[in-house]
Amino acid sequence: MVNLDDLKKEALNLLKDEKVKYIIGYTEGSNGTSAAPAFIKNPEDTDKLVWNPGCFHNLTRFLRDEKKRKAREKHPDERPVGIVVKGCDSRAINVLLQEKYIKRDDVFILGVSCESTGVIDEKKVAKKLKGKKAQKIEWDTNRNLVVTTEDGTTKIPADEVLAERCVECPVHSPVVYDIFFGDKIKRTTDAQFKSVEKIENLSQKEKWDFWKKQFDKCIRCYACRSVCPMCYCDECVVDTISFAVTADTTAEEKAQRIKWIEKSPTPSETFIYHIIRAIHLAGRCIDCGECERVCPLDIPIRFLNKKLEKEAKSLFDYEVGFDPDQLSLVSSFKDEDPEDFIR
Amino acid sequence: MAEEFEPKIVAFLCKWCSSAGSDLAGVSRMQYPPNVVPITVMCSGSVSPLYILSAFNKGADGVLVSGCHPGDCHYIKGNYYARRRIALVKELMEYIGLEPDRFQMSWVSAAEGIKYTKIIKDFVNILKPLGPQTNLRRSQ
Amino acid sequence: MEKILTKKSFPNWIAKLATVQIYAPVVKDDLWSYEVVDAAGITTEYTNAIQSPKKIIFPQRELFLEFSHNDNGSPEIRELLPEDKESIIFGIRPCDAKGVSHMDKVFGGDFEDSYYWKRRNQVTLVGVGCNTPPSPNCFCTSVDGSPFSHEGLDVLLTDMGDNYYVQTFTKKGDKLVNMSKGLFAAPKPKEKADLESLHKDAETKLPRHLKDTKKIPPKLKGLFDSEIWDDESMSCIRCGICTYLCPTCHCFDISDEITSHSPLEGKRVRTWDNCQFPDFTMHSSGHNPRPDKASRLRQRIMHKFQYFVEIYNNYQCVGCGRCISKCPVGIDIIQVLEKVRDHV
Amino acid sequence: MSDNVYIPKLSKIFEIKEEVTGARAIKTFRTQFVENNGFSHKCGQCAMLSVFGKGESMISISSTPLVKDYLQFSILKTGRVTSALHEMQEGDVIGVRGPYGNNFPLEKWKGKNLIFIGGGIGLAPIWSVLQTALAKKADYGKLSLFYGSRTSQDIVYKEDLKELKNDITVHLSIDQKEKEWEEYVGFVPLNVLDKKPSPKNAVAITCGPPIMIKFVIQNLEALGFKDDQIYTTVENKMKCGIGKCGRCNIGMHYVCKDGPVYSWAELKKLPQEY
Repeated sequence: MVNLDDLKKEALNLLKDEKVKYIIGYTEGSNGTSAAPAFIKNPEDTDKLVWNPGCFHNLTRFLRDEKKRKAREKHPDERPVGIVVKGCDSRAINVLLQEKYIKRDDVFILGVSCESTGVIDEKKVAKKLKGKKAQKIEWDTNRNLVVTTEDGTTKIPADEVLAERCVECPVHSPVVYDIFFGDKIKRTTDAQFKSVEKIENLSQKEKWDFWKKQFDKCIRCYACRSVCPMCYCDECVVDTISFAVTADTTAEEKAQRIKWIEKSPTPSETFIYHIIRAIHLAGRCIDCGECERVCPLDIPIRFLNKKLEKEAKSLFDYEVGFDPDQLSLVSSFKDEDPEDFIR
Repeated sequence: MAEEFEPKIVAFLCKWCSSAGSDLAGVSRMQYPPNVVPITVMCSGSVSPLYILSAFNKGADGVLVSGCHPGDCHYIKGNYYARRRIALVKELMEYIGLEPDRFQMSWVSAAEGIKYTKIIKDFVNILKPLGPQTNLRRSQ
Repeated sequence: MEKILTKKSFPNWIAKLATVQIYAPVVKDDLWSYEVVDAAGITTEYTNAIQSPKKIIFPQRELFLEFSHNDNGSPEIRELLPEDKESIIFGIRPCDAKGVSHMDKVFGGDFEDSYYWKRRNQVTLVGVGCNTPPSPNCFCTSVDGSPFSHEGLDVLLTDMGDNYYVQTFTKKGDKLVNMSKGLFAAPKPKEKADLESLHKDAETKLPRHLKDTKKIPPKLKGLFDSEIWDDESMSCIRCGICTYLCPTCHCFDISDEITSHSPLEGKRVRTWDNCQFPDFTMHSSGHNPRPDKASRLRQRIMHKFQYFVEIYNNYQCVGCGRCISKCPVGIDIIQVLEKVRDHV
Repeated sequence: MSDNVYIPKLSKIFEIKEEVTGARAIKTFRTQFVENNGFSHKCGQCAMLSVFGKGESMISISSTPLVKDYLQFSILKTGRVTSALHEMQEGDVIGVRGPYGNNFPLEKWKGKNLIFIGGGIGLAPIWSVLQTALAKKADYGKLSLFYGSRTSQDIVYKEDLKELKNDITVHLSIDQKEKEWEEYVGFVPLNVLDKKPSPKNAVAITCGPPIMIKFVIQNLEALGFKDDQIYTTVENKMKCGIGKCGRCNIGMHYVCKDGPVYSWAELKKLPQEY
C-alpha cells in the first residue's frame, strides 16, 4: 500500500532542504470524488497532499507552464520541480525527455504505484452513487472502492469503477522516478486494446456514424489539447494566431500563415481537428486518458490515440514512454516497415 | 442523363521522382484521365497529414501521395518516413469511417511515366463509384 | 397570470404547443442536452443540461453575411439573418433564463445585434423551477437568483406533485396558456400558499453557498495586481470549458470562411470565443495585454463580478455551477471568490 | 439591411499613396462609399475595414470630418488584413463600417494651445484632429507638432508636413543620425524635452508606439503638464467594434466603444491591460 505519510514526509524534506522549487502533487478537491492539482511551496503545506483514487490528473502537463515561466524569468531558479506521478504519467516524463523538452534535472520524481488498481472514472462512480456526494474515497486491500457518503460507507468492486485506461494499462507503476512509493506489483493485462477493437469491429458506415455523432457534440473548447502534456507547441493549427510571433515577425509571414482549420464547429473542421490531434500524438501518447476525462461532452477521444498506439505496436513494434533514448516513432523507420498499401 | 461523376484527385508528387514521372507521361503524350491536380513537393516525406486532410477539406475526392522508390530518395530517408506516417494516417482514416480507398500512396520513379498513368487510371476507376467525397469537405 | 395545470392534462398542452418547434432537454449518452424534440419527448424530470440553452439563442456559429466577387472582380455582399421560425425552449432552468436576460443587456444597448435579436424575439422561454437542485454545485441564491426566479422567463412551471403551478410573466407567455385555455384552472388559495412554501423550501436545499457576495465587487477593484490570480490560476490548463458552458459568457470572434478562392466565395461568421484562450487578446505584433493564465482568470472573475456589475448592475454569474462541475482541474469559482472576499 | 451593425458598406479605394516602403510599409488610402450613406465621424474615431475573405481590421480615420466626400486611412502593413489592403489597387472595393469609439474633445479645447506629438504611424489618428483644428485656426491658440520616425524614410505625409510648416511649428525628429538631416536626432520624448513646450493653457495630444507614449507622458509631466492636459489613444485587439465581443476591454472600458481617446487622468485610473 502507498503510505501517504511517507509521501508527505519526503515532500516535507525536499522543501525543507530546499532541494526542489516546489512540489506538484494532489490535494483535496472541492468537487466530490476528484482530487485537485496542488502546487506546494511551503513545507507546512505538505500536509495537504493526498493520494486517493481520485488523483487522475496527469500533473506532467504543468511542466509546460513551469518551462514557460522559467523562460520569462531573468534569473531563473535552476532547482528541479518535485512532481508526483503515476505509472502512465511517468511515461509522459520519458516522452518529454525523449523530445528534449525537459531535462532529467528539471524534475524530481515522486513515483507512486497504482498497485492492483488505478484511478476511478468519476462518471462510473457518480452512477453508482445515484446523486449522493462522496465525502471520501479510497481503495481497500481487496480491490474495492470504499466510498463514504452522508449515509455511511459502501464498497464497490474496482472493476466496476476503474477508469477504462487503468483497465487497459500495461504498467501500473512509474518507470522513471527518484523515490518510489507503494509496492511494485506485476500485473498483466490481456485487454490492452479492447476499447479500440470495439470500434474496429464496426462496419465502415457504423464507424463514421459513431464518430459523426460524437464529434457533432464537440464545442471546440480544446480542453483535450490543453490538458495533454505533449501538446506543448507554440503554434497550433487551430489557433487564430501563432504564439511564436515576435516584434520581428514580418507582415508577410503573419499574413501567409495558413488557416488550416476554421473556428466553426462544423463537422468537417471538427473532424480534421481531432484527426490531426491524434496524428500529432502518434508515438507520443502514453494513454493517461486525460483528454477523454476532461471532455465536457464525453467524447471518447482516447479511442483515437489508443488506435494509433495499437498500430504503432503492431506495425512498427514501437512502444511509448519506456525509453527516453529511443528515436521517436515518426522520425525513425525500419527497412521492413510494411508497405503493402503502397503501389 | 446525369453527367458522369468526375472525381477530383489531389496528387502530392515528390519533385525528384514522381513529379518527373508525371512529366514523362506528359511529354511522351501518354493518355491518362485529366482528373489530377498535381502539387509538387520536395519529398514525399514532407507531406504532412494536414496537407492530406486539407485537400479533402477543400474538395478533393481522392488524394495521392507519391514518392521515390525505397532506396532512391534524394534525401536518403524521406520516403521511409513518409511510408510510416502515411500508414498511420491510413489506419486512422479507416478507423474513423472514411473510405480508405480515397487515399493512396505510390512509388513512381522519374522513368515510370507508364506506371504513373496506370495509377491515375486505376485511382479514377476506384473513385468513380464512390461518388463525391463530402465527409471532410468544408460545408457551404 | 397564474393557473393550475394537472399532470394529466400536461401532454395535451404540450401537444398544442408543438405547432412550433420545441427545444427541450433530452438525454444523449448520459448527458442532458437541449434539442429539438417532438411533444412525446418532453419531460420535467431532468438534471442540469451540460450546455445551457444559450446555444440556441446565441449559437456557436452564426452566419453574418455572404461575400463573392462579381464578374468585374468587385465584392458583393448579402446579409444572412437567421430564418423566420418561432420556437419554444421548454424546461429552461431559472438560472439559465436569467443568463438569457443578461445576454439581452449585452446584445442590446446602443448597437443592437440583429442576429441575436432575430433569434431572441422568436423564442418563448418556458421554465421549470427547481424543487431540488439540479446540480451538486448550484448556488443561485448567492448571486441574486433563486430556484424559482422568473427573470427572463415567459412562463414558469412549478411541480406541485399532481399539478403544475403555471405562472406567466409576458404576453408571449400568456399566449401559450391561452392556446388551450380549457386545460387550465384558477389556483385555489391553498395552492397559492403551497407554492410559496415550496419555493421557500427549495431555497434551503441549495448545496453550495457564497456568503457576502456584495462585498466582492468593491474588493475586486483593489486586486488587479494581486498575487491571488497567480495562485488561483496555477492549475488552470487554459481550456475553454468554463466560459463555453457558462450561460452568460458571450464573447465571440468574427472570421471569414472561404469556400472558393477563385472566384472568391465565402461567408463571414461569428463563432464563440473566450477569454481563456491566449489568442483572444494577442495583438498582431505579438504583444499580449493578457499574457498569462493569471491575467486571464482575473479577466473572467473581474468581468463577472466587477465590470458587469458596474455596467449593468448585475453579477454576470447565475450560479448554475457548470464551470465548477466541469473544470478539469477543480478550479472552483466559489472558492476563488471567497478568497477574493476575504483577502486582506 | 441598413440597421444591421455588422454589415459593412462597400467603399471604393480611389487613391493610394505609398508613404513608406520596406518591412514596415505604410500606405494611405482614400475611399468613397459606393452608395451614399449617413456616415459621419468625429476626430479620433475609427472604422472597421473589411477585405472580404481576409477579415476585418480596426483603423483610425485620419481625414478630418470637415472633408465630407472621402475617408482617409493610413495603414501600417502588419498582419493578414493590412497586408491584403496593401495589395489593393485604386478602384478596388473594400467594406467599411463605423464610425466607432469616442473622440477628441475639440470643443473643450477652444482657445488653448494644442501640442501634437506623434511617432511613426501614430501620426494618423492625430492628423484628423490636427487638420480640423487647423481649419478653424482662429478658435485655438498656438498649434504645434512634434513628429518622429525611425529614419527619414519612415516619415508619413511627407509633402503635407512640408506644407504644414507654413502654418504651424513642426518639430521633426529621427532616431539616428542621417546625412542631410538638419532637424532633431533622437527619440520623440527627448525632442519634446528639448523644445520645452509650455503647459500654460495647453493640451498635448500624443499617439505612437506604447513605449514612446510612456516616455512622452513622463516628459510632459516633467515639464509641468497636468494629467488632464495630456490626451492619448489606446489600441487593443478588436473584432466587433461595438463593445460586445469582449476582448478589447481595459477594466470595464471597451476600447472600441469607450475609447480609443483617453486623457492621461482617465487612463491612469484604468488597469495596465493594453
